[in-house]
Amino acid sequence: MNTRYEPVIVGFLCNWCSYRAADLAGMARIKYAPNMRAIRVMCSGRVDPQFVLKAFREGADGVMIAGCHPGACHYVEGNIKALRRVTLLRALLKQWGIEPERTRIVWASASEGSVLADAVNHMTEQLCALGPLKWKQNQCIGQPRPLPVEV
Amino acid sequence: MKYGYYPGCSLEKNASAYHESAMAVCAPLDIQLQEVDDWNCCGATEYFSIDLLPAFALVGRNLAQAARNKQSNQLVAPCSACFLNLKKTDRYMADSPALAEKVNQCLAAGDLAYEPGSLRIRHLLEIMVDDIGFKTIGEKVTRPLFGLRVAPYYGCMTVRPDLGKSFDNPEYPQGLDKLMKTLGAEVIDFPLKAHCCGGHMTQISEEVAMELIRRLLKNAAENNADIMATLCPMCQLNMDAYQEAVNKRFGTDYHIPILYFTQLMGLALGLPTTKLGFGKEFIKAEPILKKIRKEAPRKRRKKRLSKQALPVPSMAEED
Amino acid sequence: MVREKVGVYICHCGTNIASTVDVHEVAAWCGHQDHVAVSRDYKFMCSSLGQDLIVADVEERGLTRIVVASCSPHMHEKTFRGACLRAGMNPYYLEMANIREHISWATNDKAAATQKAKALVKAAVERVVHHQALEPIPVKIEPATLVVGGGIAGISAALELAEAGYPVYLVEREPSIGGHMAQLDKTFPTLDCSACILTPKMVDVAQHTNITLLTYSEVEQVSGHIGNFQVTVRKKARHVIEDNCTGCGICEEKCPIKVVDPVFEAGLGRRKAIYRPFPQAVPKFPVIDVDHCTYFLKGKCKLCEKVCLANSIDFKQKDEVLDLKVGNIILATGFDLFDVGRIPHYGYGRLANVFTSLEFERMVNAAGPTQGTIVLRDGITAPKSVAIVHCVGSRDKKYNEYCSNVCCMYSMKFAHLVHERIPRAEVYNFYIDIRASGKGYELFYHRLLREGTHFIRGRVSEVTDAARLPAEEGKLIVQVEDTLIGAQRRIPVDMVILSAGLEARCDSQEVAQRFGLGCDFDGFFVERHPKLDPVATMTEGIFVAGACQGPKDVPTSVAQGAAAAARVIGSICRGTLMLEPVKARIHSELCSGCKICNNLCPYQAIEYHSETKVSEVATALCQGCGTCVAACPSAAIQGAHFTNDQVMAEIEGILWDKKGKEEEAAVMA
Amino acid sequence: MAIEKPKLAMYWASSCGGCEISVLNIGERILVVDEVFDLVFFPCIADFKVNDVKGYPDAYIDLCLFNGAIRNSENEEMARLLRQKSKVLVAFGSCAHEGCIPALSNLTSKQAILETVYKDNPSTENPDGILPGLTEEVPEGILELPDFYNRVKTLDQVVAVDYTLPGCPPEPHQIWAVLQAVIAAFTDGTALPPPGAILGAGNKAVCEECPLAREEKKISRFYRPFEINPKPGKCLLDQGIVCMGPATRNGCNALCPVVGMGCRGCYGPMDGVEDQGAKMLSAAASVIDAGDPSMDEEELAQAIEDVVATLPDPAGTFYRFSMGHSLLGGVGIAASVKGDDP
Repeated sequence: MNTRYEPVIVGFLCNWCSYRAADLAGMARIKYAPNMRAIRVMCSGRVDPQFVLKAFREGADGVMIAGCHPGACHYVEGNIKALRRVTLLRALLKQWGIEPERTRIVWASASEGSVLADAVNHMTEQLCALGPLKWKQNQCIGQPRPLPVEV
Repeated sequence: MKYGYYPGCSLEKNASAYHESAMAVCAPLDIQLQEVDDWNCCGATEYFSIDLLPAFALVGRNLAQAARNKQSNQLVAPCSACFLNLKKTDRYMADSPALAEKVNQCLAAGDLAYEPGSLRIRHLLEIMVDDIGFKTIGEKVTRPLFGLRVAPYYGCMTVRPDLGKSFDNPEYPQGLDKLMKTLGAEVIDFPLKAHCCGGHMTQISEEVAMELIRRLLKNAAENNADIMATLCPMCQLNMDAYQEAVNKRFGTDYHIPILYFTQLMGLALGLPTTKLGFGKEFIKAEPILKKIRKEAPRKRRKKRLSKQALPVPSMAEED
Repeated sequence: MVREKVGVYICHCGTNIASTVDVHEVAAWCGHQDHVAVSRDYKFMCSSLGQDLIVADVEERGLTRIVVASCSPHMHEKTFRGACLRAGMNPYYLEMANIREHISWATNDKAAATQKAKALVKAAVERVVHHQALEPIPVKIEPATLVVGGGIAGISAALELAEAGYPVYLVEREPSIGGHMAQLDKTFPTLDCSACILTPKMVDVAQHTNITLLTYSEVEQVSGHIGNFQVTVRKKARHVIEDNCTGCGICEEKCPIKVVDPVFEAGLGRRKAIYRPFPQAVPKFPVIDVDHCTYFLKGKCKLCEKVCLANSIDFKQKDEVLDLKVGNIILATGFDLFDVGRIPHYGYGRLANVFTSLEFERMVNAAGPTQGTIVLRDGITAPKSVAIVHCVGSRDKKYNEYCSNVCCMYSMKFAHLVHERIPRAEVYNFYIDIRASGKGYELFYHRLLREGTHFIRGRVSEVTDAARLPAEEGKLIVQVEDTLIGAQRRIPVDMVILSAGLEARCDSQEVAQRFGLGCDFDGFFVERHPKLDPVATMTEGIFVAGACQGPKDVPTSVAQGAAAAARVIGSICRGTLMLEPVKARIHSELCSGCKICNNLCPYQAIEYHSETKVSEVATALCQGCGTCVAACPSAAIQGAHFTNDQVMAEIEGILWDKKGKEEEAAVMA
Repeated sequence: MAIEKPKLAMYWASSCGGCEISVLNIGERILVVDEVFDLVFFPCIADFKVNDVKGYPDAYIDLCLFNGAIRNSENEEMARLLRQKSKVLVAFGSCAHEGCIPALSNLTSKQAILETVYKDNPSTENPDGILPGLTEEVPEGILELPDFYNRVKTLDQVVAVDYTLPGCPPEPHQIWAVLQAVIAAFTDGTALPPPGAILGAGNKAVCEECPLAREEKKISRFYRPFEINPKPGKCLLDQGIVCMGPATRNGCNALCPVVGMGCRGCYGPMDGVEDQGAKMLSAAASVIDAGDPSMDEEELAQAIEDVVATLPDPAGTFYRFSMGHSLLGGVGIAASVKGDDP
């Protein structure tokens, strides 16, 4: 078993561009870090900030939201809406001590398998450098002692 | 505006006119050039062909010294070769961490270090064109160069190679053309504006060098240029000092003064010629400067095309 | 909640998956997971035997949900939904885990691949138990079709549809249809006269009872969806009453204003202020160019009105806005020529005798400004030597990296025409590679070689008038590295033709947005699949044809136009279409009418009812993107098949191994 | 023979005391309460001791209103004790319901809080850097101090809660409605609401009750309350003031928005919303009117950043009340104590 810290990225990939980009990366046999686990959504604009928080809560080290390039969204501007939400969400996560690098937005069209693969590699490296989520450690220090209930 | 300033060897000697005029022009334009402390040779064009690592280290040392200036992260070089070497070294170090490490190992011997990308390397012309701008310069012109036909000559090393973001079109630059127009001069469309001046070929193969210089002079003369404006000490030296030799060799009779663009700027800004290094050139500029008129020349009306002539494409003016 | 019985099927895909992912291990592990009643691995799940496995398990073991871990759902979701249907199960009770494209093909690390496969399968299992039974939504197809762009691709598409008996609206921005092909003289490699083959088709369009031709018109707005698009078209004022005009041309003849025509004549010729771009224009009605017409500029003249016997000039005419209802849309908006001024060292605009390829097309056209004589800019002198520079703006990282596909061929056509019209002229073609891959194209190249064209292989570095040698005086000198002899060459010529590449229309991004399409990096419209679905787009009911999808020649554009028409005819014939039921729905008992969502919908599908103070999604308009679902602060909007429950469960599943680890770490700390 | 009156208790854990005031705020109806109930524990207004409570038999208290969050071991001990002694335990007010203001400290750690309070603080003199411990020696012997937890928990993360009465504080008319329901149950045997119910509130958003006129939203910048004079009669969110109304359960009659102050969100999220803050964040970000696809990527990102920068404290804005139940602010604890309920 390798002991290297292997971050896990939850990827929310839009059905039309980036999920297909990931498909294409596979079809082209581009080898990239196996650290991203993809969840398909119809549009990056479907990504509810609750999903991102949920992923962090469930132990993700990073969240990647990937959509079509601005101007190329299948749903016109869903990707811009995603960008608006992620921008505000990053400001919030910072207050929890969750570094902005852990929430990435990536534009990859259906023909850009290598762009998506590069983004996954890059983010994996970044997360390796950042190490495990500090917010998580916050949770663990000073767990309450079990209390005896007097009757 | 404050900039680090790397004059380079030429500006201390043969190109002192460039240095003097640059200093003179910068004052009214509120440009403060702060000379890099204890700078050394940039390696010119040769050293890189002989031994790469020492050449990079040589330039790296200048970058390290310049980076110590905490007032500006911009470094201005007036000489094209210096500009290119500084820019190239910075860029190559940024692109290759291995090279950056090696250069920094060398620099460590002198207790220096340079983080690639920490300086923005700029040419003096770029500062005038992009930072100061034609509008500001135009407003400061008190003695327009009306009637003077200028061939704008960039040479090769300022605009090429295009290391990512060149400040002008690398093949057919326009900045100097527009600057000269701002000064009131009549600017010829100089087709050889970015061609080679021969560089150090004068020392290696006179035949090659003379031919290169001749082409430039010939074309400038054919376009009825009164003077040629340069932005590089090497170009100026070759065209100026070898003009007589060219005449002798090819039986021609060119008399085209080669001036630094800063000299012409100074002239138009109304600065005294004594402060602009005039008189140091071999082909004297003085007789030609008498051509400068007080009045703007009347705009020549476009020649009416003959009936059969096809429409000439009108190019959208930039800006 | 009723306990679901999930069947999990891990596909080997031969060795495609099994060589990287330990499929037995995943299947065995999965058998012990919550909800899982059956867990198997099988060589080829997509085979009929694989599918039968699912059907049998559903019937014998009473499975209620299916997870197939194999390739991308884009590949086989339909297949496995079919299997579910055959087993009597709602097809939306299926979820796929993509362990091929996203895992086995993307890594060599077997341990990591197996771990990731478990995560994706676990995610699918957790998700699928939340799935709801859904039914596809039938949509009626409106038989009319909108074709945008009246070039050869659009014309072909429109005629195919009209011939099949369906109504077509053909919208063209310029005053006449014909497109770029109408500007050409000859077409390669057969050298048939472009006008001779094109104009009959244009006339067919004009005369066809099924085609409504809207020239000098632009599409302003598109809403709706396949089967039922609403399109707003602005028909610009021609200032000529079409019902009266006979197309006699007297107005054009008498108009005193002559201006350079930058569009049809490519700047090489002139036209009047009231004009038809060319004599065979379809429709035959002229338009008044209000930017140059004396009446519109100064308020007087009206000469055209005076000479018009048919009383068809109307200076007060206004733009007309038309609302069309169509079931499908074909975009055939064509290309723009690369702006050669972007390469200043090629001298266009500075050196008079440097021409663009389109200028030259007009010059050699018998109906063009020079009646087909090849002359220099002075209009008199015939060039004795001509340089033709290939790949201008193409195959160049600084401009466009792609090959423009047609330039080699038209450049050779030019060379041939110069030979033909000026027999002793020297013609130089400067090329990088000769790309003559079409039918009969290579033969044409050989013909040119025989005709004595000089082919010089090398990219031209500069076109200049700065002569070095006496022989160069007064000439244009083409500087090039001849890569076949390995030397720099300077070729003095009289005329230079820059074979400019093809670019996406300058407004292609805007148009793409209006129609809800994607553009690639170069601005060309993106097709659904580059090989297997080249004329469909990601938006159902919208197709592309011709050069708007990428540079292409006439035969390919014609073929694409017909292909797009065939696709449309197919959908019209079906009459109705089943749409994915991935739609948003607002639960009115939860909606408080906060109006967060209304503006977000790209299709204006969310309507606010002021009486009930709640918003409602018009299911027919909803495309299922889910942005309103993500935004709704009350969780009142539900996105079918992508509900919060489903995605949240998927997140929990996908991180099944992570959470455990964190807790372990916490305990140890 | 006098019928034995039902027993009422009210306790404050980590809270401000506002909830007690709000109970008294029901006016003279408090006399009815006194008439109907026997008060058995109510530190704010009556002198009972914890030992008294410990002495009660299990399920002795008929109705216990518990307000305040669980900040330390004493809070938790009292929660468990009162759970054991009560038939009906009500999480009363936002702190008990969702952690409220105290739970905002879940953004940081115990260590950081203690450092700030006892050391890095201009008004504190603590040269030896003494931090509170669990025991303290005094001349009389050793004192035990409650353990200050790393994180603030809600009541339902510690013990099973029968009902929740949201609000900071709950509105008098709702308190009275709940008391009436309980009184009715005791007096005429009317059935109580199903356990787990949220009492005294609706299940739509505050907007449902808000009279301000709403348009379709487009926000080009956010305003903090002091930065703008809101136009009367118009939806505050439309004007760029963050109003939590759309993401907050109704029942208060839009108390704050009608007087020009954006809803703070004290009634918590509606059913089906897992994380109130994230949902409101999503809604607010969705209607940001900046950036369009024609911009280049940097320009686009910057245009959006600029608008986001006008909202300096997203956590404090969106999670003012609901941090204790939020996905990140409430994590870990719920999982570790589930199943601990008596």
